Order: sequence, then C-alpha cells, then structure tokens
Amino acid sequence: MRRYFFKKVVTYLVTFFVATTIDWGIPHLMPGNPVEIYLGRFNISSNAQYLALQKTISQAFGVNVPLWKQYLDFWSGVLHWNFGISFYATAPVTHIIAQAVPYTLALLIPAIVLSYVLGNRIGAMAARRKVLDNVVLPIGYLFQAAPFAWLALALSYFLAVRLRWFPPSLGSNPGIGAGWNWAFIWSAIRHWFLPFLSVFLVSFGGWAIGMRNLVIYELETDYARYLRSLGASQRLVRRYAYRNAVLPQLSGLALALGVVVGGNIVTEVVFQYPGLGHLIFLAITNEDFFLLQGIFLFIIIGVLLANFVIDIAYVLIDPRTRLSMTGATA
Amino acid sequence: MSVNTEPTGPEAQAVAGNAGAAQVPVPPGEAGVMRPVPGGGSVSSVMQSRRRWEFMYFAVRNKKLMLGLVVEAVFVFIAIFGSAIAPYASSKTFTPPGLHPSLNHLFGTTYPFGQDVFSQWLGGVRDSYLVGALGAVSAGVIGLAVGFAAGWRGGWLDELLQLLTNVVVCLPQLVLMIVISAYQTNRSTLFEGVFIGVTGWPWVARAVRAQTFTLKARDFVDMARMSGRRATSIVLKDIAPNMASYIFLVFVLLFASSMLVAVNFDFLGLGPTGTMSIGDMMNLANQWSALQLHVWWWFLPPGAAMTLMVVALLITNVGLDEVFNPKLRQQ
Amino acid sequence: MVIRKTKSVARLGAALTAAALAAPLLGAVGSSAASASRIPSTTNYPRSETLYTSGTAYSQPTNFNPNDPGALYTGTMGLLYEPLFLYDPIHGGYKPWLATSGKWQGNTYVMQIRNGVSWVASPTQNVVGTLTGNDVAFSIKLAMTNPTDPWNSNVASVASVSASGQTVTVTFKGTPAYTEWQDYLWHAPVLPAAQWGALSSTDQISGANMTPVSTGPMTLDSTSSTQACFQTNPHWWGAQLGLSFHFKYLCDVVNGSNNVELANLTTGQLDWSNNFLPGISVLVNGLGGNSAYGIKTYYPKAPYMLSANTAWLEMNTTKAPMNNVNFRRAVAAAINPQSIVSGVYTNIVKAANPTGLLPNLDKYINKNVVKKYGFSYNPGLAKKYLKASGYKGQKLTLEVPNGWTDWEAAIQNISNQLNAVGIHVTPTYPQYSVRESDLINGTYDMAIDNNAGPDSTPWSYFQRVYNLPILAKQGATLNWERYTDPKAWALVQEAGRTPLSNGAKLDSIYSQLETQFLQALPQIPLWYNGAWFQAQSTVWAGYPSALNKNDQYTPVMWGGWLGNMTTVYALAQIQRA
Amino acid sequence: MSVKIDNLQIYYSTLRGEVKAVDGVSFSIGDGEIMGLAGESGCGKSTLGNGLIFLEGRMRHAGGKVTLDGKELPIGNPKAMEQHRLRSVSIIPQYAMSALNPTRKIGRMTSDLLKSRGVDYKSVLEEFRRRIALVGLPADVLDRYPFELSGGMRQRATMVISTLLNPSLLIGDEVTSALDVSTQRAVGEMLMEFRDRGYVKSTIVITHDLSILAQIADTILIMYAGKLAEKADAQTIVSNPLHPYTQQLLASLPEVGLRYDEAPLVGIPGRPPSLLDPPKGCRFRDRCPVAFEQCAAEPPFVELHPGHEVACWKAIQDAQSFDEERATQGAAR
Repeated sequence: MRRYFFKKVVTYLVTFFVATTIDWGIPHLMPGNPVEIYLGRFNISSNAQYLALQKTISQAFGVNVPLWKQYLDFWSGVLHWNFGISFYATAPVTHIIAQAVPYTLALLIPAIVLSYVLGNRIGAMAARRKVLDNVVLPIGYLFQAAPFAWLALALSYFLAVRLRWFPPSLGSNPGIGAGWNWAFIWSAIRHWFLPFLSVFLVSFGGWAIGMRNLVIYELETDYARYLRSLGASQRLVRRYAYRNAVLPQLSGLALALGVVVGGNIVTEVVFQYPGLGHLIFLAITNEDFFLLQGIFLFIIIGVLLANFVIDIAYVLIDPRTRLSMTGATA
Repeated sequence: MSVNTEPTGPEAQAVAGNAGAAQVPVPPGEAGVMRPVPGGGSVSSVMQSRRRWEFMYFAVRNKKLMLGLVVEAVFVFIAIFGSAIAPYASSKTFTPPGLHPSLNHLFGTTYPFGQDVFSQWLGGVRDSYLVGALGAVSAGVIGLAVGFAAGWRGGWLDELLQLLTNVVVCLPQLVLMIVISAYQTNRSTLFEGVFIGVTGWPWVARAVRAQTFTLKARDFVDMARMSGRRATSIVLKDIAPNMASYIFLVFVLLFASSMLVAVNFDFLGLGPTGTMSIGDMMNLANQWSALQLHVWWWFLPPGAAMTLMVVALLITNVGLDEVFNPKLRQQ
Repeated sequence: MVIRKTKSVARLGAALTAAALAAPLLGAVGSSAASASRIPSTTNYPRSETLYTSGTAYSQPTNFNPNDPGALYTGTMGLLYEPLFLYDPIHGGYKPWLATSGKWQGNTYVMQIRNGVSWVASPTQNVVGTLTGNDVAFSIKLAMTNPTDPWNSNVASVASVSASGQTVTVTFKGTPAYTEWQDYLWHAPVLPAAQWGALSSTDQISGANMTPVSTGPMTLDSTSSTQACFQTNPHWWGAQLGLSFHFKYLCDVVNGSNNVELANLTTGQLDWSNNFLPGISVLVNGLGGNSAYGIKTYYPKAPYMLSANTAWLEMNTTKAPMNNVNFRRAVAAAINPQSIVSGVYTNIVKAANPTGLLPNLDKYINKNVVKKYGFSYNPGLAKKYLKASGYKGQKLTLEVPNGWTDWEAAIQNISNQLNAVGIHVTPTYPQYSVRESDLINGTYDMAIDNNAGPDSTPWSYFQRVYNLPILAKQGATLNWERYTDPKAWALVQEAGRTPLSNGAKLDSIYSQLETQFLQALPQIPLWYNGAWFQAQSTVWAGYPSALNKNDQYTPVMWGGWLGNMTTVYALAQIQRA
Repeated sequence: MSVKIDNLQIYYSTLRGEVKAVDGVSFSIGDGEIMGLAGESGCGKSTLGNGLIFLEGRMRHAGGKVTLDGKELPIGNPKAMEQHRLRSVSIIPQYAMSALNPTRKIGRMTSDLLKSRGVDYKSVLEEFRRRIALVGLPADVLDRYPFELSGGMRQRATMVISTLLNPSLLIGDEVTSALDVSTQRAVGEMLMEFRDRGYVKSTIVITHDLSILAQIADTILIMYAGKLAEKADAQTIVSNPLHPYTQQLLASLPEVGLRYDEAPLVGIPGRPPSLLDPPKGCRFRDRCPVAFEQCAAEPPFVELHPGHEVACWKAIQDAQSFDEERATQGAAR
C-alpha cells in the first residue's frame, strides 16, 4: 500500500511538474514577447516613448532577466500562490481567478455530481427495463453526441430568447451587486440554471449510456451467470452488477474531468457566465497570457487533485487494486 | 498459475468506464469486447471464414448498425459531393441578408453577411469528417503503439509510457492549442485533425495496454513466444488480429470524439483559418447575435448535423459491438 | 469589432506615458486591494432611479485615476473629473467647462476658472474644498514636471504657470504649440491640488485612486467585478449651465459579447449601450413583427450612428509593389467601400471621404481638392493604373487580427475586389499581437487599421500619416505605412504651431496636405467606424438624437468622449420615460 | 434412478432460426453414479448440462421430461425452477475460475447467495468450513477475494459452494479442461469424494477429455450433433466402443492425457452438420467411414449389450450378425 501510494504521489508530482513547465511556457513560447504584446494595446504617440516603455514594462513583467531565472521566479510565484498580474484586467491574476472560481464550481460540481449520480441510476435502470431503455438510449445518445456549444445555443435560444423563462446570459442581473441577499441569490440561480443544464445534459447522456452498457455487460459476466444458475435472486445479481459497473465509471470520471472542463469553457462562453471558462476566453481574445497561465495552472492543479482523489478512492473501493499494491499471493 | 498478469485498477477499468466521460465517448462497455473471443486461440482458416461470414450475417441484421451506417453514409455522401451539390459559393452574398429558409436557400442566409447557410453547412460537414478521420487515425496509431509497447514490454518502458500518458491526460488540450495557434498563423484542417489526435490518444493507450496484458498471458502467445518468434511479429500477427474488432470500435469512437473536440476549438476561434467549419458557423452565429436576431437557421443546422453524425457513429459502435460480441446480440 | 478588445478604447484617449503603464503592473496588488475596501461592493440600486450603461469597459473597475487613461474605468473622466473645456464635434467649437473663458495674449494664455465648484469626496459626498486657479495650475505643473504624465508632451512648450484667485496665466516659450495646447484644454483633468499634492509621484500618475475627490456630476458609490456605480453629486456646479441629472445612479457594466449586450438591451436590463451590435438596424425597425423593442439610435435611419474613426487600408510603402503610387491608386480604385458598408455593416457605418478626415472636420476638407484628386470605385481605371504601375503579379497578403469577424468579412470582400482587377491578394488572420508586430516592424504587405480617432483638428490625423523619422520599430501608432515625405511632415509641424484663430493659414496648410495625401495615397481611407450608440427607452427617455436640436450631443461614454465632448450634456437630458 | 431424462429437446434460438442443440435425448443416471458426457464442440453436451439447471434467454425447452428423485424438474419454467437450483440441482460451471464476484469476499458472496435463497448462512457455516478444508483450501479463504486465489483454488471454492446444500444432481461442466494433468486428477478425485461422502447423489461430468472420464466416471455418454451416440460403462467405452464416432474420437487422441481441442477433429474429415436444419437419418453419416444405405434412416438408440446403448445401424447390424452367428453356431451345436 505504501509503495503504491508512493508511486502514485511521484507520478502526480512529475505530471504536475511537466504540466506546470509547459504552462510556464505559454507567455514565453508566444511569438514576440509579452511586453510587445502588452504595449501593442495602447496608443503611443512617439517612438521615444515606446522605447522607454519597453524598458519599464520588461522590468514589471520580470522578463529582463535570463530565462532560467524567469523559470525559477515562476516556481517561486506558484508556491506563493502568486501568478503575476493580468494586463487585461490590471489586477493580480489570483484576484481575478478568485472571483471567477465560485461561478465555475457552482456550475461544475452540481453538474458533474448530479449527472454522475442520476446518469448511473437511470442507466442501470435502463439496462434492465426494455421500455425505459428505448427512451433512455436515444435520448442519452443525443445528449452525449451534442456539441456543448450547440446544446448551449439551442437552450439559450429556445428557453431564454424565445420563451424568456431564463435570462440568456451573465451570472446575475447587472444591477444587483454580489452578496448574501435574496435578490442576488435568486438572480444568480436564474442565471445559473441554463449553463448548468447544458453541462449536465451532455454529461448525463454519457454516464447513462456508459452505465447502461456496463450493467448489461456485468449481467452477462460469469459471476452473474453463476449466481443465476444457483438461483440467486434478481436483486442480488443486479446489486452485484451495479456495484461492479460503478467502478469503471468512477475511473471514467477522472478521465471525464478534462472533457467537462473543456465543455464548460464553451458553455460559459455561450452564456457569458463569469466563471473560469469565460475568463479563459477573455484571456485568449485579449492575448492576456499571464492570466491564461494562471487559469491553466489552477485548472491543472484542480484536475490533478481530482484525479488523485479518484485514484485513492478507487483503491479503497475496488479490492482488486489493493492486490496489485501488495503484490501477488498466488 | 499466476493471476496477476492482468492489470487491475483504474487503468484497466478505465477502458470501459470511460463511456461516461461525456463527449469523449469512449467505448460504451467494451468491457465485453475486451474479453477474449471464445475460440480465438487457434483459429483455423475454416473457422475464420465462417466467422467472417457470420459477422456479415449478423451485421446486416443489426438494426442499430444499419441505421448508424445509413445516416453515416448520407453524411459521407454530403462530405464527398458537398462542394458539387452546393448551390452557391459559401462566401457569395445575397441581399437582403438574413433570408429565412426557402427553396432557394434551404437553410436561409446569414445576417448581416447574407451568405447561404446550406452551402457553408455542406463544407462544414466535409471539414468535420476530415478532422474526425485525421484525429482518429493519428490518435489510434499513437495510442495503439504506446499501448502495445507498454503492455508487451512492461517494466520500465511501461512505467515511462504510463507517465507520459498521465501527463497528456492532465494537460488541457486547449493549452497546447492556444500556444500553437499563436505560432501557426495559418492553421489547416490537416493540422487541427492531427493535433487532436496527438493529444487525444491516452485512453486508447490505456485500454490497449490492458488488453495486451491479458492477451499476452494467453496460451497461444506463449506458444508463439516459445517457438522463438520476434516480438513484433507476435504483436502484429497474433495479438493485433485478436484485437481487431476492438481496434475498429476504438477508431469509430475516436472519430466521433475528434469531431466534437474540433467543434470546441472552432467555436473558440482556435480552429483552422480561412475555412468555414461547423464550429466556425456556430461561433459566427453566436458572435453576430443570431440568437437575439432570431436567425436560428444559422446555428441550429450545423450543430444538428454534428449531433446526428456523432449519434450515428455511436449507434454504429453499439451495433458493431453487438455483432462482434455474441452475448450482446438482441434476442 | 465584435470582440473589440481594449485597444480601440485606449486609443481614443490621449497618449500614455511610461510610468502610467508600468505602475499599475508594479503596484496593482497593493493599491487596488487595499483601497477598494472603502468603496462598498454590494449595493442594490432601484431600477427606476438607475441608468445602466455599457460599451466602454472591457475589464473590471480597478482604477479611477484620470491620469491613467490605459487603466481607468468609465466615468473617471466626465462623471468624476472634468477638463477645462469641452469639444462639440457635432456643432463644432469648444464649450467652457471648468474654465469659463480662455484667451491668447501673445505668448500667454489666460483662463478664468469657474466659481462655485466644490471638491466632493466619494463615496461620502462630503464637500472637502473649492476649485481655485491653484488646482488648475497644479495640474498643469504636474504635467510639465512629471515626464510620465500623459499630457507631458502637450505642455512641452509651456514655460510657466501662475494662478491668482480664479485666474490662471500660462506662459509659453517661443512659438506655442497651439494645437497640442488646445488638445490639453479639453482632454486633461483638473486635479485637486490639496489631495493630489499629497500623493507620491507614482500614485499621482497611476495610483488606483479608489476614493476619488472630484468636481464632476457624480461620485463613485460602489464597484464589483462586473460594474461600477456612481451616485449623482448634489454639490455639482452644473446648475450654473442649467444642467442636472434626473437619475440618481449610473451603473456602467463591464462589456459582455455583442449578443449579451443585445439581449440585455432588448430585455431592458441595459439602457445605454456603446457596443458594436450587429443587426441593430433590424431591431430598430422591428423584427419578426416585434417592433416593440424600443431601441433608439442617434439617427433614426442609416447610418444610425455618428462617425468615430477612420478604417484604413494600410500599405507597406517600403515594399514593392506598394511603393508605387500607381499601384496604390489601382488598389484605391478597385475597392468599393459601399459593398462593405452594406454587406458587412448593414449600413450602420458610412463610406469614408477620400481624405479620411472625419465628418466633424468637414470644414477643413477642401472640396475642390477632393473633387480634383479624390478617388472612387472604378475597376476599369484600377486596371489602367495597375498596368502603369508595372505590377508583376506579386502575391500579397492582407491582414486583420484573428477573430475580428467584421474585419475578416471586410477583407474577404476587399480581396475579391482586388483579385477581380488582377491584384493577387490573400486575406490572412494572424493573432492580434502578431499583426501588431507586423505593423510595428514593417513586415506586412497590407492591413486594415483604424488608429485615427476623433480630434478637433486634422492635425493628429496627418501626424499619424506623415510622422518622421521612421524607425526599424515603429512602436508608436504613427506612420505604419512607413511613408517618407519630409515636405508633408514639415507642413504638419507648421500646422501645429499655427494659432487656431488663423483659419486661413490652417486651411491652406491642410489643403496642401490633402492634396499631397490624395495624390500619393500613403493610406487608403475606406469607411468610418460608428460611434456605436443604442438606447432602450422603456425606463429612460430623452436620449441623444439628431432629430431634436436639444438632443444633439455625443452619445458615447468611451474614453475621450464622455468627459471631453458633449456626453455629459446628453446625460443631463435623460428623463424618466 | 435418481435422474431420468426422457426425450429431452432443448432448442437454441438464433437470428437464423432455431438450433436443435439437444434433440430428443433419453437416458438416466443412478444414485451415486458419475456419468461422463463427451462429444465434440457444438454437439449439445453443454446445452444439455446447462439446460438441466438454467435455461438462458435464448434456450428453449422444446419438449421432453426431466425427472429428479421421482419428481418432474420444471426446467422450462425459470420461476418454478429457481427453488430447485442449488438445493436439488447444482452446477460447477465451465468458467468456475471466474464464477465468483471479483469484488466480494468469498464468504460474503456465499452468505449473500444463501440469504437470497432463504438459507441461514450461519447454520451452514461450520459445514462450509469443513468442506473448504476437505478440498485443501486454507481456512481464511472465506475472508479473501477471488483474485487473491489461484485459478485452481477458485475452482475448488466454486465446487464447494455449488454443493453446499447437497444437491441430488451436480453438473460439472468442463471442470477439468483448463487444468494440468495432476490438478485434473485431483479435481476428479474430489468429485468422487463428494459422491462418496453423499454431498451429491448423481453427477454429470461434461468434458472433452475421455481420459479423465475413464478414471472417474462410472458411465460415459457420447453425444453427436444433438443426439445420443453411445452410452456404456466407462471401461466399455474406452476398450470396446461400438459407434464409429466414438471409435474415431478415441483414435484421435494421440496419447492418454491429452485432450482433443475445440477445433474439428483432425482424424475425422468433414464437419458436424448444422443443427438449424439437421439432416434426416444418421447425423454422422457424411463423415462416417462405414456408412451404408440404411443410414439414411435415423438409427434408434438401442441397448445392444447390457448397459451398452448405441445409435448406429452398422453396430446394430454387427450385433445382429453376431447374434445370428451365435444363433447359427448354437443351432449347429
């Protein structure tokens, strides 16, 4: 167990290191240097001024030192939770990210958890009820296959623009300041619903279909056949099938995270939902690579942590993994 | 008898589970496909031809497979002959802009550009297929190679390749795409497809690795090895054919997921330059307020086409799965 | 312009200097976080008393320093801080604002500063002082002495400033730079000497200034990540001109994308939008039988919008064949701007005058010169010019930034037209920064650009065209076409040192420049981008409009407009619907 | 006779139609008898074995009767059949090594299974432990997961679980196929031990491996293409087979201890007929070296010698001529 844990930690640390190094490269790999990109957005009335600016800004960005030093500075920044300054928003990157994170989490966590739980339940139910299966299967496929952007556009058009049941965009009404008051909370919930629904539906389709297929497979496995041969109740067989089918779904969850995060970016862009995804979009269109760097680092850490937790949880849930840790006994 | 040759835990399990992974529709339950085919061990030519016949027999009778293939065939037709049947050049403008769908403009025209949506749509379908095929081939080749190598060699190579796989899983594709797109001022569809493949192979590698592990442990491979054959020859001649059906399913799913990833890229403006893909159409429609202006014919058809293409691929996949795996055949 | 980025906003303001940029980067962590806490961030404003505006800010409010045009939030200039004069581009001329009068007396300029103007603190609205000539003198001296002040170059020819009561006397060395001084008068903020003098020299230029002390019609009330809200200042001096605001609050919302702004506007969540909203011409006239959107624009018909800046086809004149005047003439004659105006912009923009000077500078345009040398769409003529140029069929590229979809559409259109006369042009869409670097370094063939913003004289326009010398890196937004014409540049410099009162001489200089421009075509003006303005009339009415003489004010809150042109007049006209 | 099977027909439905996998089979097994059931792949032996306990979705009980301990076994009725499973009929499946839920400890799984059958786990726990020890498994097996055991250990555990409630009939489906020779013998001996201790009354051992049957089976039944070919006591089948198919089956074994594979027999040219639409007459006719005109009619399964039943015209003819000969000789004498 300890060896396994150690190996996992090392793997994740190496992954983190590589991913972070690539992340560091974002502003540095860009053609031109960040200073020129930055200066490019302002109206400078004399060339002498431009040269003077270049010097000052290079200092501000810390790009006037050798590359290896920049790299070390970056790591020191990461460890101090300081990702530099967004030149698009003229504020610390961590500050901007902190504002966006609650929105993204409010979208992602319920969407992932609910779609996972409901998808698994309904998928398992569909696996044994022909009528339900005939409904769940096509709908599940449609949701699973729909591009995030399209589902978001379609929901926005029909439910927001046409029927006006929900607001079509933003995280809350422009006039209502964020805070713990009912006006804001109600407005935030109304704005939250459609983006949530988009992410939820696509993920839900995937989980339901996956679970349906897995349960069907599990019901066809040898142990299920054996139990049936010995007259075990349907309930027991299904319980076993469900339990075993959930295991691969759980590791699928780890793989799905990256995809959901990607889809979430698109969804937030469609709904202009003020989360990290939208921020990424703003950072891309404004070429604010320091902001981009910070957000990606944040996402990388999030995805890695989630993967790590799932890995560990998996070990606790699936006895088979524990075997490979302790080594063979037979 | 050792029982530990099969990899267990998340890596092995991920293969099937991933079905849930929204939008990267990894083999819905290839758990079954992964299972060694009965009798796969010593296939005489007679049996093989019989199985081939059997495959065709079940294939043409599988409703899901046939439905999926028919829909797919329609879109493939569009993809191939789209430019021939396109009524207008996709950049040609008509006044006034924003025409409703009609016989002249099946999907109306855009607003404010006044371009024929149907003609753009035809080209978008073609580009999507191109990206899907390129992505599937490149991800498939890399995933198979890495998975085979890791599963067959094991040891330090396995550890190293697993680490590589892990890193690629955790790196958002978007990050790389953004960095690269800043360099590649003119990005082609070819580039996008290959890029998606090069960053999208990890689950294939994981699945193939697990599969290779189980196959490696089986008698016929042992026998081949004892007879002194080279590893590559065993992998290619004994293991690969046994995984053929599985590999085929993987390609179908890679195809679908590559197209979906491309839509995301294109929608964010990171797609190929100078083309009009499905994602570009939705991006433009969104940016040019097609929702608020009720120009629904601009953004609904492209996404619907993509959804249909992917659904058809998924259904094809399930159908094939049922054909390959007798246990799943409908009774 | 769909995702118009911060650029166009920043451009409209005056020049920026080094520290103004560097300091927010160096000091933003401390200043914004520390001082922001004093402005509340959670307040709900009654809809019926609040005017919601949008279209200027592209990122959240973190700075209210009027000396920091690159970082300040909408309203800093105009609602909080005010200049000495305003410029009225619609009717021409300057309006006295914090100064009641100003006169040249030989080498000196003497101003009378308005009486009864209070310095009011945000958000408490306490009166903390009274405006005197000292404050004005302090502001001018700050610009003179601090090389990082954004108006440093405008006051380069000032020798000294003195104040006595409400009278301020500015003495110049040698020939005053009349035009640049005039620009100072209606651009630069008047700062509170007492408070501003206590700041460090860095904070004077780029401190976040989250609790401003100001003279303007409103005070800062709250900020959040999506908006800044202002409260009407009861101590404002506007009554002296019969001006007062009828709304109690004004919230300026950070820009979303067009479709968001359009949705907010049509659903009445937004009253005043300065966003580029494609399709607005459709909504104004009603859509799908729904004519009740209640959306107003400055003109009720095309072009709907006032003109704000000139979009050019920029050519690298150091490269063949663009260095050949006949080739440039061929390009100019081959393009039909009208097809872009209608096909891309649905007539919410206007085709440009051949000189490229904005309509507010119409009086400077010599119609005879335009008639004689001006170009127009004429493919036949284009082919003739092309032949004369000896064009060898070189393949050329035409660049616009990736994602600027209106420009992307425009250059597809232009490329088709150029190819039709035999000029081989391929549209390309590099990232914004790549294109920027191409323009600065002269590594491009052709590009679309719009860096010529509104001004009260043609001076800055021609400065952009003819500025010399040309460096390897043209870092400033000047002469990106790299065109060398020392005679023209001398004329531009002469114009800058000619008193604005000497109309005859200015007319003659500008006529010469226009002639030069149209004959050599260093740039090809294509269309005027609009001063995008659309308003929702469900909650508020009395918006700026060309229809009513009392409503003919600038309808734009962009930097360089809100506090510098007549937008405050427009706001004072707004009443409950 | 604890088990009596009477003209049993079990059909397999496929998309191409019904496969008559077991087509009118009659035999019986005595108390304490271990009967081997052998034949080529696809001859219906597995269908027959499995059909006696669990008809899967595609299998259909098309006719005939199964009587166990004097009562009819409702094999066509899954609901009614349920209560007989494990208690009166049980199976050690072909996949015994993977028959246990991988994510449940063996004790826990057995407890779950018994509970769902209404049996108190605690009351059989002691016996369970004893039998675990009997088959040579360590006592802590109940607290282990299946994957913590070797394949052989899992199989033994499965054998114990399947026979825990002392069924009258045990079906061992290919129980020895995947094992090496020494383990095969051990498993065979275990089956005999189970019989001897009265854990099971009658046992059907389905296998490819005639050599193992020779060691453990009392009688051997040979099936071909859904029909019975030959039945006799083990020694007779090995030493004096009458059916040409049995003879070839034995001849194709290169040496004792090696089993024939799933592939068609090398020694016998041709393939078994399709059971979708089986030919009239003797089904082995096409591959039979001694076939003659009479084989166009279906041969009856008759007892030619005491306890030795065969379905072959040639064998019948031979027996008749032998009898005639004997009669002639007798007459001559």
